Amino acid sequence: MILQQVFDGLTLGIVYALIAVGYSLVFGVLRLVNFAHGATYAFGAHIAMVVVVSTNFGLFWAIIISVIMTGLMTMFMDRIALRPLRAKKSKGISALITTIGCSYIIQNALMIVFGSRSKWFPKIFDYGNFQIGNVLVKSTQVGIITVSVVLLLLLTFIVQKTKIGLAMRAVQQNAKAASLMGIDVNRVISFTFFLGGASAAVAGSLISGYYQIVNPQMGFIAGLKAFSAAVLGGIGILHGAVFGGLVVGLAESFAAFYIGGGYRDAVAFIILIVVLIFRPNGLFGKKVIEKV
Amino acid sequence: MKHNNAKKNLLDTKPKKIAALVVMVALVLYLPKSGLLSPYLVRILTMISLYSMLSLSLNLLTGFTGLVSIGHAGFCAVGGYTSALMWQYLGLPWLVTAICGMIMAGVVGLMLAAPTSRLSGSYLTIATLGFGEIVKMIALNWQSFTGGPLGVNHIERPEFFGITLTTFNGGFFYLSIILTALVTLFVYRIVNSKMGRAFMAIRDDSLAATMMGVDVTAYKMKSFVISAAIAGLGGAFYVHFVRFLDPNTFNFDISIIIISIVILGGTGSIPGSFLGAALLISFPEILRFASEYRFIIYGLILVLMMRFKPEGILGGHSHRPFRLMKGVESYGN
Amino acid sequence: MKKRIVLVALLSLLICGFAFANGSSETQKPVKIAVVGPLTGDFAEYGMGFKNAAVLRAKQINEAGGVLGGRQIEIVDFDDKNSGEEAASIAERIAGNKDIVGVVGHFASGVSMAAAPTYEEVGVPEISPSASHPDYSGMGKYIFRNNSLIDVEANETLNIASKVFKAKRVAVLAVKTDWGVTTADILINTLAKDHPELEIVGYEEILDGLTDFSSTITKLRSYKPDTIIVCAMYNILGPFANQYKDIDSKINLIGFSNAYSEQLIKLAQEDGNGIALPAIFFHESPEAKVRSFVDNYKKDYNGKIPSSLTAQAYDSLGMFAQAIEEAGSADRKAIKEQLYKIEYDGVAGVTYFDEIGDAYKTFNWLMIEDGKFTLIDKSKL
Amino acid sequence: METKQEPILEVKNLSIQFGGLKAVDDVNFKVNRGEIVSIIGPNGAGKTTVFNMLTGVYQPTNGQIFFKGEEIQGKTPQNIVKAGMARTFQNIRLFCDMRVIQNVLLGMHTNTDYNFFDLVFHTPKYRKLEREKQQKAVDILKFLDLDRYLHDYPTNLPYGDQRKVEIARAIATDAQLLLLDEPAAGMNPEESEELLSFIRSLVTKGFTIVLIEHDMNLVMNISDRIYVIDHGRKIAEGLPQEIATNKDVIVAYLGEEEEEDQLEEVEHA
Repeated sequence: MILQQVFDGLTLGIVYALIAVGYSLVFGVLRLVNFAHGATYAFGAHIAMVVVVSTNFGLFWAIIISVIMTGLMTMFMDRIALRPLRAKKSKGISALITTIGCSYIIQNALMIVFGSRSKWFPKIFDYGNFQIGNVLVKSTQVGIITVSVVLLLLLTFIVQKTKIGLAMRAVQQNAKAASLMGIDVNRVISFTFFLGGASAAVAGSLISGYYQIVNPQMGFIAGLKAFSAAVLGGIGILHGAVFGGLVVGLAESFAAFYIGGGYRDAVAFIILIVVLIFRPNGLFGKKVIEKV
Repeated sequence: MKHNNAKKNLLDTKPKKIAALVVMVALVLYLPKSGLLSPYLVRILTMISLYSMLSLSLNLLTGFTGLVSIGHAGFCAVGGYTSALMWQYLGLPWLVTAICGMIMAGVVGLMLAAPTSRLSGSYLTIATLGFGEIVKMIALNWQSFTGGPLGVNHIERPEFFGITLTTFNGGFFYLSIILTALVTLFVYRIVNSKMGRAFMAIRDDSLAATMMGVDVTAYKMKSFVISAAIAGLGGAFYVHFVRFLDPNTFNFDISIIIISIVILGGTGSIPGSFLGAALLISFPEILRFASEYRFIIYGLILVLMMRFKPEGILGGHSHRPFRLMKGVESYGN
Repeated sequence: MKKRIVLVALLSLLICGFAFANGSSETQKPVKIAVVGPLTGDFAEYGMGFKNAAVLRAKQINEAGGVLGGRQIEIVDFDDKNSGEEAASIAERIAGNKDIVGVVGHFASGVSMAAAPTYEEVGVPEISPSASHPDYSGMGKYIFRNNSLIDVEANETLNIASKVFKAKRVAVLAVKTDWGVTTADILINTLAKDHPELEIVGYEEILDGLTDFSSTITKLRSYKPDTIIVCAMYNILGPFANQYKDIDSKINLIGFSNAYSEQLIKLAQEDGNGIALPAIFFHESPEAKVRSFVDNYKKDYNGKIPSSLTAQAYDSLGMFAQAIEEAGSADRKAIKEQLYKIEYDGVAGVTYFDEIGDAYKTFNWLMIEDGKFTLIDKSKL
Repeated sequence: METKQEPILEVKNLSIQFGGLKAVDDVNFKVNRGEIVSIIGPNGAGKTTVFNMLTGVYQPTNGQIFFKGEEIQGKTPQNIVKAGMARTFQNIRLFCDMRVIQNVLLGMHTNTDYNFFDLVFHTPKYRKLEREKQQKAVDILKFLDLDRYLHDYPTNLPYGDQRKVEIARAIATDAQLLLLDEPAAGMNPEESEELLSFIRSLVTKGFTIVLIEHDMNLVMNISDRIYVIDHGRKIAEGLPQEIATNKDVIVAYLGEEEEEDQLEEVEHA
């Protein structure tokens, strides 16, 4: 029975990791917690749902379209709401409150456009289930885990090995110096937002395909849990987000099993508060000394 | 700035100010009784005054001390539940349960502030969000005590000198005005004292504040406790007003409404909170069609205000002279 | 100075806004009945159902000559967004408007109970077609309920389990809302005793709005149930059926009348087949009254099929009309007195109120078969 | 200026290490009451780090700091300010959303002792103390000829005056010892000239000043004694003339070759 919980927890965790990566990407480059990331995840899921239901494109193309649309949406958000603040050198709080505002706009726009009822979403990777030992494994779960791992590797490859990835890491270290070296910082930031939006869209589609249900409010709680994961792993660090996601996923599925259904959300918040108090820089983050 | 000589403006002369105050008070007290307003409008004014109180408490924390909290409804919930459950289990009168609600919320504010006041900016904000959700989770799962999803209903209305307050006899309206007036005076006196200056110093440059001898962590906690206590009082008032309370009464939407009021009205401005509350509580009533879009509009307010006027309508550097104590020689400035 | 101008402009906008919102008072004398429910938000479908049913019934009555010798019935609808606060505010607005003589509404128990004290205090008869919290109608003389009591309906689900599915081991799953938790409690602690042939083997709770049931399903399967009674609406029952039948397709699932809607079929798709639930109203029952109601409803509202709660709202409006006719006056107090004496033969069965305002109903049993609700023929069991 | 010999501040083998780097290594110096002592040295020599240790921002790895005879290293900044040592900052750190008078009033935070109860109910104690402090704040601003900015916000003031407000705030703490961190940074010649006479007027009022400064002109004319720090170690101390001709100081500042030009330039400063 324990193995079943571990496996279910891992499936949940890998998707939280996929969302958490979005937080870490944006935080790494901008030192900003993108509060609208949860709503972006729901936005991506709804785009995929609309494409699948209203056109005869398969689920695969629906996700591709959703990735592009969501990526563009986040870039648009950065361009309209956040870039002017950076230009104006306004206080950090303003950017955070702006993302809170954006998350409310996106979530409520989804509710008005798609109605607030839960809607059906086709099952993803539906090739039946099989038994390993006494652990029941669904093909959907295997599919989700493989896609997530591939995507995470792709993201790490982009950040570590490509030219734009180098630019992102440079901006992460010191935006001013990077701009002096000829890096168009705003272009790098909007590309990072695109990556964040794209990974959220995939995560949204995978989760909806797994549970076969889509709802405008799905982003709020999932976004918060993914943020706990990102902080646990050390916000700004990709592999930290992945590790954090798996831990939060496992903790949640064990809590739901052993303590009770009502406590599954509480576990993620308790992890968040505990990590924030004892290790605000997370497991892999390093201490930052404030220079006088 | 052109402000080197104190401009004498209309309201500054003493007798005029008292006269304006008396007229205002008479108008406010006469209003509900005059039949001019239907119970529905009296209810709106009561809600405006309640939200002014709540946004004043958040303004103290976010506007004056610079600690952005988006879990403020959690403190209202603590105050509300304490008051409702003390009535349910002990049958105590409203005044007693409300004060206990206030104290309980203050204590919870301390419990949240102690570990998190070392955190910086966005970490603290997200921690307060987590706090708001945890309060809701406890209310939902501790079914034997809080009634869980069933919540608490038929909550008794406050009773003073034998009269039970209802919206029809304007009782709740007067109570909310009195509470808001007390809270406003309380916040005004804090802000214009050594403690208020310490809060603002922490907001502007906490390191310089430390170097000037301000115990930053202690003052952050004080700001949290006072702000939470007022929010708890607001929560205690609201549950006896609506006579019903469940885990969803004080959800995340309420926190967003409160912070939108503070941001729109003006961070660090007491009249700003009143203006923000008046605008944001009445606009869904006036523009009925807009009420479905109201949360998009709150979101838009946050984004547009941050973009164009981060200090809010009435916030920012005021042109009025700094009010020195009587008898302080200011050499003609 | 600039700031002062802005301030004055905004405040004047506020004042004129209030005047506008206060609305003008009409002088015609139609009999106004309010319909209140969530027209936006998660349960918009139910609120719209109330409004559509009431408007349809009022239209039919007005075409047949109205009430009290020709006075037309006018429906005034309000959106309470399924929030207690909004409901209490609307209740005050209705109570303050003398022309409104009756209220069909409030959807959820919690919301109805937030508004009930105001209706009772001012004396406005209110019939809720859906509130099922046990101590709802006890809140006052003016508070009625045209919906089955939880314990009556819960007992029906146990009968379905034993008679239709011949169940031996029954597990209960409840959503953590006031209705869900109360229903499960009554099912397990009171009703299970008088069903010796069944054994309640386990109980699980889930948060409203949840989508990941994997750990709950694993726990439920550990009780080895052959039947699960799900105390939740279609937004939980649908996906739960998908995910559970993915693992064990032979499980029997039993829902409640509030899950009876096309949304359930849309969400559960093929896994919905085999789900059974008790319902007071069945849109494909051969009865003439039901047939005409369903056809009229589909004609007026582009083919939407009315759910049992919509039917009860339709009957509630009918009850008000009949009470006004029989009392011979549109006075709130007279209507209230008459409602206690009424015997109303509606689309949702014959209904009469007991002394505290609760209604007694007879139930049909329905089952989803290849994507459609079908009536279970009780005689053959 | 008679200077009583008992030192107000005495630092004994003070050092601090960040990881492997010895930022300040075994520094000793003392300041007598009523003196103006300057600490000079090239950028990154550890001057501001010394200030941070004096004011409790950093805890020294070893060494003692005696202020008015009492050991204060390891104490919190609050206690150090209360004991009577206040500082200004290299880049101005005023409270920009508070008025100038409120900035100065904040300086009096540690010595305004009415409690929460007093300020809520405006007890006589509160009224007396608040009026006293406000009057004192106005007087300090008057003394520094800043009282016309009373209602204004610091960001609207010219640069030089912002510096003086920062000093006003330090004075408001009733400190006897003022630590001024590069007050003349970014000032044009007559502004720094005016600052020079201003600092002298402070000393006549009974303050003791410790100065970190790069403007050699200001340092050589105003200081009673000078300490020179390079790479965290004290390399010279003494009267301004001695320091000007000291070999090590010149090497530290200018490196080896241009030894001669440095000499002439100093003579006719």
